Amino acid sequence: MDIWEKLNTIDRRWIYLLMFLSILFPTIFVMKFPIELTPEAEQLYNAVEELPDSSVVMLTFDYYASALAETEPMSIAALRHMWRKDMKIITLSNIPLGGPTIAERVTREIAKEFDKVYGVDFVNLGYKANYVAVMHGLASSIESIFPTDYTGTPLSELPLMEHVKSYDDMKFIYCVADNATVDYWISIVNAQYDIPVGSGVTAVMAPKMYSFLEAGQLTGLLGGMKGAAEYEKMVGALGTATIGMDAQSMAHLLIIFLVIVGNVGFFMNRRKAKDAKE
Amino acid sequence: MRKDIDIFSIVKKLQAIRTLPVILLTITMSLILNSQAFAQDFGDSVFILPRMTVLILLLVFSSAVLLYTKWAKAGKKLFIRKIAGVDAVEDAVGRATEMGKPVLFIPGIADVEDIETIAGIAILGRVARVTAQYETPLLVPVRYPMVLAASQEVVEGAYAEMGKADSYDKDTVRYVAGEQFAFTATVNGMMMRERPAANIYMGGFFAESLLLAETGNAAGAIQIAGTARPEQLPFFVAACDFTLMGEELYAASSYLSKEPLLLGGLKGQDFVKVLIIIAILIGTLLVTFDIGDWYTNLFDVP
Amino acid sequence: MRTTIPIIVAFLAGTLLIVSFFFHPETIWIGDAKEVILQWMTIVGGFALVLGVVSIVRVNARAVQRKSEGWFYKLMTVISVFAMAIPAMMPVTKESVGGSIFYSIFPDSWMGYLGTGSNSFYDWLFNYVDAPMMETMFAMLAFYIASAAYRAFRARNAEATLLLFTATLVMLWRVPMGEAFLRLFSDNLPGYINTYVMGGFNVAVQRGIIIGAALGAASMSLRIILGIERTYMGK
Amino acid sequence: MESFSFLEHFQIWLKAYLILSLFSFMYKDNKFYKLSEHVFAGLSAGYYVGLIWQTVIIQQLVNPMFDKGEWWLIFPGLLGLLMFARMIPKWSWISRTSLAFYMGSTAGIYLIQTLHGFILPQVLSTMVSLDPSNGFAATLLALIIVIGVISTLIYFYFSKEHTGFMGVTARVGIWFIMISFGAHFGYTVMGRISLLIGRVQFLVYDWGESIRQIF
Repeated sequence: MDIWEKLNTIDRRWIYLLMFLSILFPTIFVMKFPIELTPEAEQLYNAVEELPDSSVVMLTFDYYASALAETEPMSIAALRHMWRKDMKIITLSNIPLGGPTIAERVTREIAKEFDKVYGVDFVNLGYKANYVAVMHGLASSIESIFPTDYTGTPLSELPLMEHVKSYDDMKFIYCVADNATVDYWISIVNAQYDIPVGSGVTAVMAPKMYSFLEAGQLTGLLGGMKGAAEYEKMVGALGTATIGMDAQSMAHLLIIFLVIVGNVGFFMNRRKAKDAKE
Repeated sequence: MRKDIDIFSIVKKLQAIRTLPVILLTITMSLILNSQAFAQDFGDSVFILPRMTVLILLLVFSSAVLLYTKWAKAGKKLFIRKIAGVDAVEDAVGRATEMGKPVLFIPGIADVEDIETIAGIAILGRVARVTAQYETPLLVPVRYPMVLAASQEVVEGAYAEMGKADSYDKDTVRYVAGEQFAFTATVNGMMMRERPAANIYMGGFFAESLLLAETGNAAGAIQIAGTARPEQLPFFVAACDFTLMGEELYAASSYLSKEPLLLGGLKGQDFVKVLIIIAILIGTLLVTFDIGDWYTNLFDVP
Repeated sequence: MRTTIPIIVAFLAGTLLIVSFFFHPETIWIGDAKEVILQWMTIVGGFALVLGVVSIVRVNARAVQRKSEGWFYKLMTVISVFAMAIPAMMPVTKESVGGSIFYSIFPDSWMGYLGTGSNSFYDWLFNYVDAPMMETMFAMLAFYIASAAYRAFRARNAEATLLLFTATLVMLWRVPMGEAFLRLFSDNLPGYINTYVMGGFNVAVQRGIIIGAALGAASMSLRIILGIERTYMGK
Repeated sequence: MESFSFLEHFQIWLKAYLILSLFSFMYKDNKFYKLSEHVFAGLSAGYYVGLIWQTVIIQQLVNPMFDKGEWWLIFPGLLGLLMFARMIPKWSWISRTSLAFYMGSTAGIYLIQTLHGFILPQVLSTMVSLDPSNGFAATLLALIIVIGVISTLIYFYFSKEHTGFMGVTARVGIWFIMISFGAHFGYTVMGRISLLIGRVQFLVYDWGESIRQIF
């Protein structure tokens, strides 16, 4: 067996090891490459930027703990951007596992930076099962779906909720998601209740989102860690997404290298098989 | 051939008691007419008029499906082209039988609220018939209790239909964890330990698609996947032997059953597809010559 | 009887939801039907969970009883189910269902640790045992995607070559280092990839699949409502 | 960095153990993986029990019924209870009614959602202007979209064999599909790797810090 044949049947565990090393290395030795902006990220940034100061927006935490690396930096950057414009933020989650807890932790952390007060500047509605029902229900009355906030305080005791009763009182829905709930925000809430929806999604979902973006059903899009890094750059507050981009570069190069090696091996073998036939 | 009970045959039976539909109709009508809003102001305040397009589309679509179904019932032959991945399902089960190894079937990891899951469960019914016939062990891990209930019905029904009710194991379909990755971890373990010869994934899949398919590949199983989620298709295509893409998933259960009644739905779908293509072409032409506002407005439904 | 009633139920539920779409919820009751049915679905689905738990406990407990291979692990599963579920189901305050009886037996200091709120035992298990495992399983995809790419991206024929070529191009474009590399060929290349590949080819195909799959789903739904497709009833 | 408390050390080490035990599966199936896997399965099933109990049974059924007097919720409650008939083989057919309710409702929601939420807007946005006066770039993009959508749809046309004109169009369709899948795969690589970066960052920064403090 020559080297090319060996390469073709290489034990996949070697690939796993290479992958691990290619990420470990840049995590220990940080480099920093420049980050370029994409128009769809700018569109989202501008949509938020163009809203009047102190308008009410909804920020969803529709993601599981498993996608934190991509989505959490988006939420953090979005919170910083919105509070810099002194907006009132309502958060909720359509994901039972993690979503509401993450919302609680992240909003309170960032609120400290901006001296924002719970109940006045932001409210965390938490989670309620059956997101289709939740999305329809919020159109008529928030209180009917969420009688209390995440911690159990009745909405009537929260000053912010006094003049926020339904979608009509909100200007924008900023949906950070790692799953199909964002499709429903678009196909139900945007389609039936006519409120702009912008979203930050994991990289795997982004390509599908482009078709909603083109159709004007979606206002702006962040795709994966790169999207998060772009938003961090626009907001001007660097976070873990920006740091992660180095490791990202290394890993992409590794995969491209693997694809090239795989193909060279494939052609060498095929040529050899042809030679043998003749 | 199964007994034909659908909503039409039920209605037909009910007609024997002719009064019943009349009563139902009267009650409904009087309820609607008595509602104040209706009496005061018929029209836009009650009925959402701009949604008329959806109603038209719904009627066209339903009539196409029903018409083809009627023809199919009447014995008209309906041609459906071969779908490679679907044929592979039967082959894969056959291979597992020869090797004396189990077949692993996952009806997606979405709940029954997702229509893809129902498509997956329908395919499971066809697969279970084959495994029942050859007494090939079948493993069906599911992630939601509702899917558990429905899948159990399907598999039990299939075994009963093949006259193998005795060899049906109640734990063929089993609930495995609630969480996506806990489910994946368990199924991955299952693949490495029980070594199924064929892995069939049909339904709604998310990020675990590649985790499952790569592990299955490492374990050396034949793999056939089907999902309507465009975002997961590339991974199944890369790691599985056959992949049913999008619509093919929905077509598969009709195709596998070869029942004319179900094929009618498929034909109706194709008919509407042609209408859609024509609608797009007309729309593009009108928009290009800048005279299409009235036309595009029809499609812009609130 | 055994199929007739379910078919009528499915038909009524489905039709009601369709009809309700066309009516204003504010002015006529039928427009509101959607929300009622959705709430009902949630409740019915909630009960079904018991079936799931029974299934998981039965499968594992049977293995433990028989002391079959790996019974210890199965036992751990059963213990984990209860460790997570039981404290979570206990009443959180004296006002909640059964709370007055519960806290007359057990000390009030347990309140914070029970239920599903933050600081509860349930929450801790989730945050420090469940969540890290989720994240880790998800992260394993990075390894698997690399090995899948290595195996699948071979220029076997025209289609495979297209797949491999676009994938490589997009991978380069998505990281700063690769983007700089692409600019060596043309300053506009990254923009072209974004516009034509992502916004053109990708959008077109996604759209085609979305429309096609939507038709498939619609036809499946119609068949269910009409009782033509009823495999889920074991028929 | 401030020093960790005992609990924090414990949590970090527990996390690190779980990460490594799951990763070890990639080398080979082993005891550590098996243990984590089984605990994981149990916990997540238990998680749902707690969640559904609190957010559905208590909040949406029991409380409204007893506190607000919404007695009609007894109907979905009964429908839910019917599910349990499954546990008695002789009566298990009764549970089909609940299943049918669930399936029928799902179908009703989907029929409208697919027609209204997916098909109409997607068809609408495919009607793009091919007028060359919009500039070369815009026209090219519009052409790609129109041809791509139609050829993909034709690829999924089942009523005719893929021969002749149909064959050519379906072939164009599959090329489009492959380009799109490639793009998608390439794009997703980034997401998957960022998750691993998150884990490695934890191992290097948090666990590393904990090790440094202890030793």
